[in-house]
Amino acid sequence: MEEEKRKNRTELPKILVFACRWCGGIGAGRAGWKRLEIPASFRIIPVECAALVEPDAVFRALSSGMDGVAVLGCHVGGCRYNEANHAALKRLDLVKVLLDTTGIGGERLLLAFGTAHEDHQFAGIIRRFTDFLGKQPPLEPWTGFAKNADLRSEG
Amino acid sequence: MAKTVVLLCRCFGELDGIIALDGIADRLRAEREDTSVYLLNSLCMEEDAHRIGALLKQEGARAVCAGLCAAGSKREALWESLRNAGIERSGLFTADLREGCAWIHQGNPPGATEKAKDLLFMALAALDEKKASADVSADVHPECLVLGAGPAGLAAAVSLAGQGIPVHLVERAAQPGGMLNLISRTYPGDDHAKTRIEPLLREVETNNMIAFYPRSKVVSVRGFAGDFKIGIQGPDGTLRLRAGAVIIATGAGVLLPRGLYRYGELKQVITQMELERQWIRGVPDDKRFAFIQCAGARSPERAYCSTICCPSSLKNAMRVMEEIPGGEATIFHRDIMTPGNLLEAYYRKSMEKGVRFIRFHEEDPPEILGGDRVEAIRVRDAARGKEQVLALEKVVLSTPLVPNMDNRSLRELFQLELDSHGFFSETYPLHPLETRVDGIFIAGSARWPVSSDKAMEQGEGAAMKALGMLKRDRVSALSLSRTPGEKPGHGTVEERTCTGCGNCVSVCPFLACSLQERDGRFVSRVNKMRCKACGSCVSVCPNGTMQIPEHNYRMVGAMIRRAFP
Amino acid sequence: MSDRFVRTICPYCGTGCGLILRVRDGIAVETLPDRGHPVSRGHLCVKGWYAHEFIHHPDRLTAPLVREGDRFRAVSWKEAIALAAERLTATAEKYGGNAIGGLSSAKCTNEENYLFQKLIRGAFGTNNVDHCARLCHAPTTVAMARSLGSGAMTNSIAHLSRADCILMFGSNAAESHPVIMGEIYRAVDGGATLIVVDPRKTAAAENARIHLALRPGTDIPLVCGMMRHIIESGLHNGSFVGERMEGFEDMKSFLGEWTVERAARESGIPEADLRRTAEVFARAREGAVVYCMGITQHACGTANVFALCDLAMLCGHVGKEGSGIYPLRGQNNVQGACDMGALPNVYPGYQAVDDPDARDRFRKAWGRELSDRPGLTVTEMIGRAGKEIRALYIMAENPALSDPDVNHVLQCLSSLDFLVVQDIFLTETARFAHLVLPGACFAEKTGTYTNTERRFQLLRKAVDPPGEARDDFSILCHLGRALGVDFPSRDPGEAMEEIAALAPAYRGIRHDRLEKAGLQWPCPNLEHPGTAYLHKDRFTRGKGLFVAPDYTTPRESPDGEYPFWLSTGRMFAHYHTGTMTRRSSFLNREQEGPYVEIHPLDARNLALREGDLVRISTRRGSIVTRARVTGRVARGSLFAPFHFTEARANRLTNPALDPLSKIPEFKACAAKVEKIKA
Amino acid sequence: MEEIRNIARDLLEKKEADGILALREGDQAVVEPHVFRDPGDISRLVTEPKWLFAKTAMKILRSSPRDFRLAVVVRGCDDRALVELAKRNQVAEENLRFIGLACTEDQAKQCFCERPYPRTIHGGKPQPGISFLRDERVRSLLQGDSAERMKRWAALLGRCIKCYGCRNACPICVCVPCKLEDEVWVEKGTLPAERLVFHLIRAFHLSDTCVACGACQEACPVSIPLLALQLAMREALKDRYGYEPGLDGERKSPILKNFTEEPEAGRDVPDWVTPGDTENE
Repeated sequence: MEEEKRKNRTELPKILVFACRWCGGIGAGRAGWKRLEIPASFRIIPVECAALVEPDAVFRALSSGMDGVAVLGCHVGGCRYNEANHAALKRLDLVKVLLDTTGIGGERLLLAFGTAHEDHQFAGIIRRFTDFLGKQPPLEPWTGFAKNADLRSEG
Repeated sequence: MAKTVVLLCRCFGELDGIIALDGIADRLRAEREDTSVYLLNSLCMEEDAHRIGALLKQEGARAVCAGLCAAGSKREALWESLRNAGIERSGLFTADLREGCAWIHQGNPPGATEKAKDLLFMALAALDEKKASADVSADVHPECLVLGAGPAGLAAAVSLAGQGIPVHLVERAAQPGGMLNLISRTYPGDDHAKTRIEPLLREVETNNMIAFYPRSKVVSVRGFAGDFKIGIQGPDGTLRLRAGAVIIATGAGVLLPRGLYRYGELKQVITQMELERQWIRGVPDDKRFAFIQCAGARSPERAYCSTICCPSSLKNAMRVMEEIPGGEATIFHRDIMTPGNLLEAYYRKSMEKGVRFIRFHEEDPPEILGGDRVEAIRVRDAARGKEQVLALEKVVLSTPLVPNMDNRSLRELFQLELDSHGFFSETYPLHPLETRVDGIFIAGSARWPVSSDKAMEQGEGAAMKALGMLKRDRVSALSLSRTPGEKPGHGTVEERTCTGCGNCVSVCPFLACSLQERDGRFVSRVNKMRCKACGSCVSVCPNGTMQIPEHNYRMVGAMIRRAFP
Repeated sequence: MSDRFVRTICPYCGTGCGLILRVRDGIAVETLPDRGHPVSRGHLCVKGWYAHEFIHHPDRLTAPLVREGDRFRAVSWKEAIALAAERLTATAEKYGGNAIGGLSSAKCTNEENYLFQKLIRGAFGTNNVDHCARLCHAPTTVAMARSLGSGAMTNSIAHLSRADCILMFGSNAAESHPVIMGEIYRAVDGGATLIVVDPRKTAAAENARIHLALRPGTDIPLVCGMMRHIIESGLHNGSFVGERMEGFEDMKSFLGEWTVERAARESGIPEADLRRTAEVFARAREGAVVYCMGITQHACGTANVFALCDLAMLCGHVGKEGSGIYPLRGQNNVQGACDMGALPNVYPGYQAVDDPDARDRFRKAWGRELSDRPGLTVTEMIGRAGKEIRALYIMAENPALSDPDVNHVLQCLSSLDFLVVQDIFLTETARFAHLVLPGACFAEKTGTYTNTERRFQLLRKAVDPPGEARDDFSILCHLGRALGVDFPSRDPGEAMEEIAALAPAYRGIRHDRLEKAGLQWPCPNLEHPGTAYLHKDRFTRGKGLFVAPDYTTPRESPDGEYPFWLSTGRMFAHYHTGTMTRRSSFLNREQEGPYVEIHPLDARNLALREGDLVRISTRRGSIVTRARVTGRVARGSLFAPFHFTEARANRLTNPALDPLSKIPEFKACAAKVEKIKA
Repeated sequence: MEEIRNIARDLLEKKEADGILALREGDQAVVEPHVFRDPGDISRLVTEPKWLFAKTAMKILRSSPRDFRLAVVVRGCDDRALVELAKRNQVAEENLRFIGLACTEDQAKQCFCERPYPRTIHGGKPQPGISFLRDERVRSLLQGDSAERMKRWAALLGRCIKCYGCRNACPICVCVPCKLEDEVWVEKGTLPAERLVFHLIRAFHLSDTCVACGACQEACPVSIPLLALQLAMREALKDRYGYEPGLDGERKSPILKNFTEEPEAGRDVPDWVTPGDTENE
C-alpha cells in the first residue's frame, strides 16, 4: 500500500529551507551565480540565524504538507551571534529525536552547517535531501486525510 | 490593510524564458485586490530610485514586495526609492527570483515559474504580518574609561587623548606602568623598560585629557554602549564616572612556581621576574645560570603557552654572557617558541653568543642537585638521549602569565565572558578586541599573554574601536549591529502574556534579557541596546510572548502555509 | 479565604462524567477531573474541563423579569410568582387545563423534573408536559419499550470495553460523547472490531476497522440486508431466538423482500462490505450496538430503532455484560427527565397515564384530579401555540434554537397569551417570554442527574446563584404552593423519597446512598446494589419481540433546485444551543462562529475556498455561514452544527414528524449552497 | 500514613504551614482533595489513591497572599514537578513545605517509574526504579520498524478528541495563552486535533522539563500513551548532557545554553554536527 503510494508519487518532495542569511542564504545566491541546477521543489525562508528557527515551525511545516525541512546554519564555532547556533543545534536535534520517536523520522529535519562560499554544498544538500525524501513514505496519515487525501483519491 | 505594491524586476531580461513574470503578475492582481503589480526593467540603477519613488507615492503604497535578485534587498537605489515614498524600513519584503530561482532552475522553467509565484505570495503573506520594532537611542557620552595603566592601557589612553577624547585611567597600583615597572629590559630591542614607557607616563602626567585614578578599582557598572555609568573606589572614597566606552587592559599575573624545581626551598632557584628585579638592582654575582622553560606552563592544569617566556630567557641568558665576566647560561627547554622574523633572529643571535640549549622531555624534567644550595642540575638530553650533570649556581624558572585574580569579579561587573583558562575572550570569529557587550573592549595580557609592545599595539587598536563608538553623537539600539547594516529589529516582549519562565534569560548569548518583578509575577525585559536579534529567545519562548516584530511567528506561519499552496 | 473542592457532575452530555470544582472565595475558579468517578475515572472532554467558565458569566439572569412592551422590568419574586400563578390560573379557567403546556428540562435535576410534571399535571389536570427528549431519543423510548420492555440503555458504559465487536450507527461519539468514545477505544485496544455506520467520515469512522458510509436515511435497508444475510448463512443465535424471542417467523417473512442486493442498492454500500459487516457482528462473542441521533432524528426514527433492536436480539447480543444496545442520550439528565415522567403519556417510572391503577396511585399520593388523556408533545405544543395552547411554562429549554423550522417556532411563541421561561441566561426563547424566572445552574444546587446508563448521581452545591436567582427546586415549590398544589418535600432529598415511594424501579434510591458511585435503576429496595445491565435472564416485557421496521425514505430528498443532502448536528467544542458553551471563553475561542462542512470536490465546483461566506437555503429558510472544506462529508452532502444563534441551522431543517414518536427529521433534508461575494 | 499525618499535624500546630494540600476521606470512603487548615481534621487525611497535586498547589499559591505557606503531600513526580516549576518562577520554594511520600512497589510497577520517591521521604519505603522499557506497549512504540511506528502513532493520535486534558493535567504547562490555542500553529475547531502540530508541539515544549509523571496520559480519555513521546527525549538529555529535569533546582536546561557556556555539555560535540556536503563538480 505504502509502496504503491510511493511509486505513484509523481511530483517532487516538498522542502522548506530555513537559511541563515550569513551562510545558507548567501550560499544559495552563489549557487545561482554558478548556475548550479537544483530541483525547483524547495522554498527558502531567510532567517537572521539558525537560532531563530522555532521548533514549532518545523512541525507546522511538516503538518502543512512539506516532506522535509532543512535548517542551514553557520559552521559550529562560526556563528555571528556568539555561538547562538550551538544552542539552536542542541534544540533542533531534540526535535529529530522526537520525530524519530513517532516514526516520522528525524532525517526529515536536515541540519547542515556551512559558510557563505559553500555554494556546491548548498546544491548538494538540496539534491541529496530531495532524493532521500523521494524514497520516504508520504506523511499523509499525519497531515490528516480531511484536508488532502480525498481530493487526490477522487479527482 | 495597508496598500501594498509589488515590484517585479526583469533584470534587463535576465529572467526571460525561465520565469513567466507576466503570468505571475496577472495571478497576483487576480488574487489580491489590494495590491497593484509593476514589472520593471531594473530596480537597482540610480535613475530608478526617483521614478519608483514617485510611482510608489502616486500609488499611496505603505508596503512594498519586491521580486528581484539576491543582492537586491541591499541595493541603495531601492532603499532610496522607499525613502522618497516615505515607506518604513519594515515596509519592504523581497523575494530572490534571480539567483535563488531563475538561475538555479534554468533547466525547468515551469518549476521556476511556479516557485517564483509561491515565493512572491509568501513574501506578500509575510508583509501582511510584518511589524516594526520600537527603537531606542541615547546621547553618546564622549569619554572613555581605561581599566589598567599597563602598556596596553597607557597606549590606549594616550591615543584616545590624542584624538581629543577625555580618558579616565583607573589603576589598581600606586603608579602607572604596570609590568614594565618590574622588568629591566625589553626584547628584542634590549632597550631599558623605563625608556619604553617614560613618554607615555609623561603624557599621562601632562595631558589634561587624561585623568589618572591610582589605587582604584571598579565597584559598579550600569548603562550601555555610549553611556556607561561606572562607580570606582579609590583612596578617597568612591566616585561615579560616565563613559561611552570601556577598555579593559588589566593585564595578567605571574605564576609563583611553589614546589617546582625546589623553588622556595633553595634560594638560588628564582623566577624570571625576580631575576629582572636583580638586574634593576645591579649585575648579579653568580656565574653559571640555568634557565628552565615552561615551569608550570603547557601542563594539564595550564594547557597554554604564554609566548613571552622564551624570548625573555634568551634576553637574560645573553645578558649573563655579556655582562657577567665568565658568565655561562644554559636554557633547558621543551621547545623554543620564537615566532616572527625578529624573534627568530634574536634566537640565532643568542646561539652565536654561546648560550647553550638542552631539550628535555615533559615527562622527565631536569633535577636540581645540592643540599642547602644549588650545586648542579641533572637532565636527560632529549636530543642525544643521554643523561648529564652540570654544575651551576643559579636556576631561573620561566613561569607563565596567569589570569588576574580579579578577572572573575570584572566579568560579573561587566557581564563579559572568560575563556576556559580565565582570560577575557573576545567575540569569535569576526570581532577582535570586542567583547559580547557593545562598547567594552579588551587589550593586552588581560585578553592573552603578550609582550609589552604587542600590548601597546592592542591598546591602540582597542582605542580606535572605542573611538568608532565615541565619535557618534547618538547611539540607537538598531544601529548597534555586529553585522553590516542595521539590526533587523530586536526582541520584544508582550508583558501581559509573559510567564516569566526565564528561558530567554538563560539562552540569550548577549545577556540582553532579564526578569523583572511586576505585581507579584516575573516578566522578561529585553535590553534593546544589547540585543542582537539572533532570535534565540524567540525560539525558546514557550508561548510566543517573545517576538522579533520584523520576523514574528505570524509571518513564519503565513509563509509556511503559502509555500506550497 | 481558602480553596474548597466540590465533587459534582458535568452539566453537558448524558455520559455524566464526574468533575471537581475548585471554589475560591465563593467563585468556581477551576474544573478538575474526578479520578474516583465510576464512569469517567478522571477523564473529561474539553467542555467538561471548562465547565466552570460560564457559571459566573455577567449575562446570568439575576432577577425575575416582566415584559413591558418590548422591554423587561426586574421585579421581586413575590410579584413574579403571583403574576405567574394569576395568569396561568386565569388561562386555565378561561380555556381549560389543556390550554396550558409545560416544557420540562433535561438540564434540570430529577427532583425538579418530578415537581414540574407534578405541578403541570396537578395544578391544571392536563398531561401537556414534555421535554427535549422528544427531539433526541423519543423513538428509543417508544421502540425499545415495545421490543424489550424498557426504553433505556441496556448495559453500562464500562461494559463497552468488554465487547469484541462494536457497531456504531449514526453516532459521532468522538465529538458528542467523547468519554464514551474513550471506552470504545479501550475495547479496540483489547482487540475489539469497531464498525461505524455513518454518511459522514467522522473522527470515529476514521479510526474504525470498517466504515460504511451509507446514503442518508437508509439505515433500515442496510440493517435488513444484514439480518437477511445473517439468517441465510445461519449465523443468528438460534437458541437465544428460540428461548427468549417471539415473532421470529413474521420477521423472516418480512425480510423476504429485503435481499442483500436490494439492501446494497438502497443504502449504497457494496454487497461485500455489507455481508462482511453482518458476519463480523454475528460471529462476535459479545456484540454491542451503539447509536445516536443519526438513527433517531428521522421521520422513520422509531422504525430505525426497531431494526437495531432486531439485529442485536437476532444475534443474541442482549442481556450479557459485554453486549447490549446503547442509545447515547444527549442531555445530562434526559434519561432522568423521562424517568420522572416529564412526558405526556407516562407518570414517573413509565406508568402510563391511561392505566387506571397508576392514575389512581398518583391521584391518591398527590391529592389532585388527574387527566387520563395523554398530552401533547413538544412539537405539537409549539405547533399549536396560540391555538389550543394559550400559555406555556418553559423550564430551561430553548426551542427557538433547538426545534426544527425555527422560523415557524418563533411565530408560534409570539402568538401565546402567556409565556413563562425559567432559565439561567436570557435565551433566544426567553426573549419572547412575558415572565422570565432566573434559575440556578448545575454548580448552584443539589439534586440528582441520571446519566445515559441509568445511573442516579448526586449533584452538589458549590457556589450560590447570582443575585436574586434561585435554584429551580424552590422556584417550583413557591409556584406550586401559589397554584394550590401541595409540595410536602422541603428539599430534593425528601423529594427523592417521594419519588421512590411512587415508582418501584427507584424504590431503593436515596441521596445518602449516592455519595460514592450513585446507583443504576432498577433499584427496587434499600439494600439493592443497582442494576448494571438489563434483560439478564428475561426481558422486562417477558420475551423479546421482533418488530418489523417498515422503511420510508426521508420526506425530502435532493433535487435539481436543492441538490445537497443537509444534516445537522454538534461539534466537539459546543453544546446544544450554545447557551453555556458559547459563554465559556475558552470553548468559544476554539470555535467562534458557525460553519458548514462541504466536500472538497463540491467546493471546487462552486469555486469555494476554506472560510468563504456561503448562503445555505432550504424550502423553509436560509442562513449565512462559512464554508469548511473537508473530506468528512461525502460528495453531495452538507453538515451544519446547530449551536449558533447567528446562523440557526434549524431555520433549514424539516419539521416532518415520525408518526410513532413525533420526532422531527433533523438529519436529512434538501439544501442548496451559494457563494457570497465578500 | 500515620507518619504523614503526624508531620502534617505538626506543621499546622507549630504554625510552620498555613494549609496542607492532601486527600481527605469523606463519607462512604469517598476521597477528594482538600486543603487542611485545622489540626483536628488531619485524622481524615489519606494518601491513597495516587493523586498529583503539583499543579493545584501552584495555582493555590498563585492566588494566595505572599506569606501563605502551603504544605503538600508529594510523591516523586510531584516533587520533581515542583522543582521545575520553581526553576521557572511559577512557585516560590519558600512558600512550599514538602511532605514526601514514596510510592508503593505496585504503584512504581504500574507507572514504570524510574524514580518512585521524592528527594526527602517522610512516609513509605523507597522502591527501586523500573525502566519504562519494561513496558511492552511503550517499547513497541519506541523501537522497531519506523514505517510501522509511523502508522501506529498516526492512528493513536488520530483518536484525539482535543479535550486539552494532557495540557491541563500537565504540572509543567502553565502558559496563558498557549500555542495550542493559536490558529497559526494548530487549526481550530476540527477533530482529531492536527496530529503533528498539536501533539508534537506539546511534547517538544516539555522536552527538557517533563518529569515523566504521566499525568498527561492518565488524563487522556482515549488512552493515547502520551508519555512515550517524552521518553526518548528524556533519554537523549541524560546521555548527552547528564541532565534530568526535576532533580537539580540550580542547573538550567542544557538546551538553553551553548557549548561554551556549558562546557561539560559541549565537550563532546554530538556526531550530528555533520560538515555537510562539499562535493565539487
